[in-house]
Amino acid sequence: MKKIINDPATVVADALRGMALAHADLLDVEYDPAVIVRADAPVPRKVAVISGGGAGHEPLHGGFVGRGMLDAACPGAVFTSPTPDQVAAAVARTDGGAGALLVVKNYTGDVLNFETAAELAAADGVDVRTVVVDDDVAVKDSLFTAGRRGVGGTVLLEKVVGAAAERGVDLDGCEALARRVVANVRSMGLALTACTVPHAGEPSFTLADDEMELGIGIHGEPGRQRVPVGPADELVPALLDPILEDLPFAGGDRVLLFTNSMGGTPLIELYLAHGIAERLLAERGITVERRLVGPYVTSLEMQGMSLTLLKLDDELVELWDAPVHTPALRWGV
Amino acid sequence: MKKIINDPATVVADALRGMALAHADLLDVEYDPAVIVRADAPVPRKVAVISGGGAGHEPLHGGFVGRGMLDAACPGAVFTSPTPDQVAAAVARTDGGAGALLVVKNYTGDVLNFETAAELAAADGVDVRTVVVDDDVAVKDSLFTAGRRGVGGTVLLEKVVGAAAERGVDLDGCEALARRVVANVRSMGLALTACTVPHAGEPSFTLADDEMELGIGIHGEPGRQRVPVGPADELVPALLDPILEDLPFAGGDRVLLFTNSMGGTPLIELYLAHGIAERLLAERGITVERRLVGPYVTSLEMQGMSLTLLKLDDELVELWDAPVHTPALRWGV
Amino acid sequence: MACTAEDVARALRAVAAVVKEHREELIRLDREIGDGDHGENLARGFTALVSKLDGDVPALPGGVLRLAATTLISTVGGAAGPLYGTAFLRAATSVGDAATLDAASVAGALQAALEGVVARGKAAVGDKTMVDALTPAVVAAEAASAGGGDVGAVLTAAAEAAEAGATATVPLVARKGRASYLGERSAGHLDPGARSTALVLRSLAGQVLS
Amino acid sequence: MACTAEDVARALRAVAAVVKEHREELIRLDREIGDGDHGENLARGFTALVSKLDGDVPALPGGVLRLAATTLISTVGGAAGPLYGTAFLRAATSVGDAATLDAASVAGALQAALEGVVARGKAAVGDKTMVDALTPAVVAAEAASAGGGDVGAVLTAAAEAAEAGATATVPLVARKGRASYLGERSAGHLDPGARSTALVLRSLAGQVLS
Ligand SMILES: Nc1ncnc2c1ncn2[C@@H]1O[C@H](COP(=O)(O)OP(=O)(O)O)[C@@H](O)[C@H]1O
Ligand SMILES: Nc1ncnc2c1ncn2[C@@H]1O[C@H](COP(=O)(O)OP(=O)(O)O)[C@@H](O)[C@H]1O
Ligand SMILES: [Mg+2]
Ligand SMILES: [Mg+2]
Ligand SMILES: [Mg+2]
Ligand SMILES: [Mg+2]
Repeated sequence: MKKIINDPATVVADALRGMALAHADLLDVEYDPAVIVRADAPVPRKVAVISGGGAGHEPLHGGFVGRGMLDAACPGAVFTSPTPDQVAAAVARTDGGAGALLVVKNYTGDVLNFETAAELAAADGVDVRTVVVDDDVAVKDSLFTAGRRGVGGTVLLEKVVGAAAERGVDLDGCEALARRVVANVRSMGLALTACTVPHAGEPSFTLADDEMELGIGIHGEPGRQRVPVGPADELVPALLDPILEDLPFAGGDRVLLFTNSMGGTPLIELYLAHGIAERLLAERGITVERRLVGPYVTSLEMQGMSLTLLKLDDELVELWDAPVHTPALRWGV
Repeated sequence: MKKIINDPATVVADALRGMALAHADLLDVEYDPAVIVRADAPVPRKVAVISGGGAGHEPLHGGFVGRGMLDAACPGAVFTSPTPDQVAAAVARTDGGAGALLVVKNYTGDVLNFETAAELAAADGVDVRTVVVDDDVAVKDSLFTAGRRGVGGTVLLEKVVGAAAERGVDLDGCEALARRVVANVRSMGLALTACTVPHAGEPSFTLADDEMELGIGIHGEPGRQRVPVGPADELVPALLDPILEDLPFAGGDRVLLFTNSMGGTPLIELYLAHGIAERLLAERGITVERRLVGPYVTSLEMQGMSLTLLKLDDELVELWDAPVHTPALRWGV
Repeated sequence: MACTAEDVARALRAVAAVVKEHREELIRLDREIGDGDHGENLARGFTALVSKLDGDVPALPGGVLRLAATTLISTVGGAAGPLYGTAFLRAATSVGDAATLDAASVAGALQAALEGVVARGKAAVGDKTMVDALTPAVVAAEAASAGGGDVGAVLTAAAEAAEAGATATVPLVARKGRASYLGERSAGHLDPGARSTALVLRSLAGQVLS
Repeated sequence: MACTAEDVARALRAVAAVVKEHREELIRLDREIGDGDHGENLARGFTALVSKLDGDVPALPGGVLRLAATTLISTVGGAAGPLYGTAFLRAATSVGDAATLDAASVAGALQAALEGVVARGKAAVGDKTMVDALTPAVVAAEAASAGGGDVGAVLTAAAEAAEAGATATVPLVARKGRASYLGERSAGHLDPGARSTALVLRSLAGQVLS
């Protein structure tokens, strides 16, 4: 394992210190418990939009804290969901009197810890709602399993709901909007290489030189299927087709296409894949009205990518275009 | 070699197609010869700021085309300088009557090809100036060698000079400013892993599990020295100290600190390293007034980082803060 | 033989030592079908618990168990944090403010812990989780207690059953937790949470017997 | 024996075939002390040249050489693009509008090519570049021409000298081009540009002789 770190046990806190210095104008960082807070929090009478999850997915979630997106993010240890006290502290720190919406990726650990936190915050008298994002079509959904994972769709939800909250939409409205996004967003990813969690010291799985993992999550966990690597013209449909079939998306739909790097895949490959995905969508009569291309929901240094499709309507387009000012996304300000 | 591509021979053009679709509002892309042009070019009476270089360093340079930065970028094949006809086409396409400034990273190939292009453009009656960036302190400078390489400092120069050109500074002024940036910027990088050029199919070098290359360039070329990997508290000074000694930077200086990922190093490590660099600068009484943290000058999927320091004055701060609207850098608009 | 708060604290220190010792093993198991953090998460949590116990040991066994619960909840994270935390919280509630714990109250605490884990995680036996270790452990503990065994016997019976239950997770296809994303590919691997549950019970038994 | 434009075109096709054949070798050499693109760059350039020649072969040898120059300049990139391009451009200028090339004009063209490379790249013998292959090649070509050799003899002498010159780059420490960044670590490796220069001359000689 070669990483630019000192001690695996302190890697999250050490990175937070650098992040705090790099974005002092946007963020306040607290260390015990670890919470990244929008510098001007609490914003009076605004719904606080809060997310969190294991570290190692940067810029998710801390890079999306700021005006027009998240009020706070709670980073757990690498690939480990945060603890309830972090989330409770985030609620306390950002509550502007209009309640808080917790954006939770659907992993057992995240769900359980946020659940406990919501109980703590409710006990403090804050109106807290939870929305669980489960957009990963690689996982078959069922009442008898942990259900689908939350992956790339989370960023789109945070942007859109963050914009609504910034405009003064109330907690009911933010919650309903968040559920609408969840209902209309689908993702799927693949990995060409594994990643190494600092405290584990070894890659989370190993792949032969001609293999890839199809249907990976974002925690360095192996995917559903190990298959031979093909050319980009095969890889992109292998992600896109299951997404399209799932919702389903159909000709005439307007979509946001999010082409995401898992971290180690360079921009040149990502743009290449994005171009193919746009072509395939055009062939089906689906209109790509907005796009996001880059490493936004990562798994440390993992090489791979994911595609996310969000079905758009005028309101979602407007909220997507609304001003945002965070370390990782910025426009309109 | 595992990459999300179709054919190594067409990888740059294929990626350009995706980039054009992803940023249709900002960029026009031409394919033969390959040039990425600001959508509203030519801007009348504005100096055209043009750069280029081998592909594989994305977002450099195409990601910096747009208002307040570059008018055009010429991507060569991966890690291969562009050809003179690309540069000449870029000049022709962006010339607003105020001349063109070519920003060239100091590599023999880039220098020779831009030199030829400048001759072609001059023959067409355009006033063309060339500024060569050579900020890499890892290479000993000498009249009898190829001299220092151009690395991270290039982005800072493109931002600052692009802002000046946008404000209407004339060609003499832009050229003088560019030379001032070159005189005040220094960089150094290290690699933890090598990268694989698509057409080569194999890594450009191999490193043992406990080794790193110190003083790498950005073309997957091996560095000056192969040394054991230490903790971040050793790696960061190994980059920072030679930079500080070189200019030299001293207590009381105001600087922009640019902490750059070579592509494969994740943000969590980059923030961690940035935090250490800021602490070390503070200890020396050097004030970090601006910062840039992220993968901006990359070597495909290489894991590693570089540090760049630019000595600031009021004018440079103002130009850095000026509005910019490109795929990779955006603020103030 | 009955356990005081000091005994419970000593037993938890023993657990912490064993978890630390098996940290790499649990990481490896979790890497195979999860995300490789289970050993690190538990080690972090129990290390934090030992620090707290170094400061001040609550007067009653229930207080010690409650301290374990809150510490694990606020330091472990992941799925295991709330699950282990809830287990200890329910155990604490179950023993109430008894000054010492006897075999019956230990068996009852284990039963309460299991109920808490199931309430939180909604896993059933056969889903390839810690429930597969804890369920037979509770059955065995109750049998041992009903048969007149002391605390040591109860915990030893629980540990043995948990170990068997953990081993039995190997062929299973996971239906809960992160391993469930692997589908059929999760078969053939020992569940890390079941393994850690067996380790915790074995170290509790070992400490009480020594 | 004198060379027509068709002969020059055929010789350049032979060069293209040889460059393609040695593409991987040149990539490997450039990976060792450069950035691994030399073989790819030259292969791309000469392939483009062959396409152009498939369209239309200029009437005069000088025209063919000029076409090679402009094609290489606009397709090769890197250091080798302008250097090879300049070499062919100067060679074209040197042969002027002669209808055929004899031994003396070939030797003169090589001399002009070398001058062009040095003018552009400012490298001296011993800097570990293509100049280390081209310089002895020019000397040998002039000697062969002065001694009455024909075009084949001139090119064969040039190729042999270039090969020796290329081999002699192995122990050198690079002072120009990308390899110079390696300092002492560039010693012990064959310079890719010197190697490709030797290959080009050898394939020209082979084609003319066959
Ligand atoms: N719903 C659940 N009910 C009971 N136990 C569960 C459940 N989900 C996961 N587990 C247990 O948690 C263990 C994983 O814990 P850990 O690795 O710390 O959390 P995470 O999966 O969040 O990384 C699994 O091996 C399993 O035994
Ligand atoms: N200044 C120079 N003069 C002559 N030849 C040079 C010079 N710089 C580099 N070369 C030659 O160019 C070769 C490298 O070419 P190539 O790999 O195509 O370009 P790049 O170094 O830009 O990737 C070197 O092996 C060397 O022979
Ligand atoms: Mg985890
Ligand atoms: Mg090159
Ligand atoms: Mg885990
Ligand atoms: Mg090269």
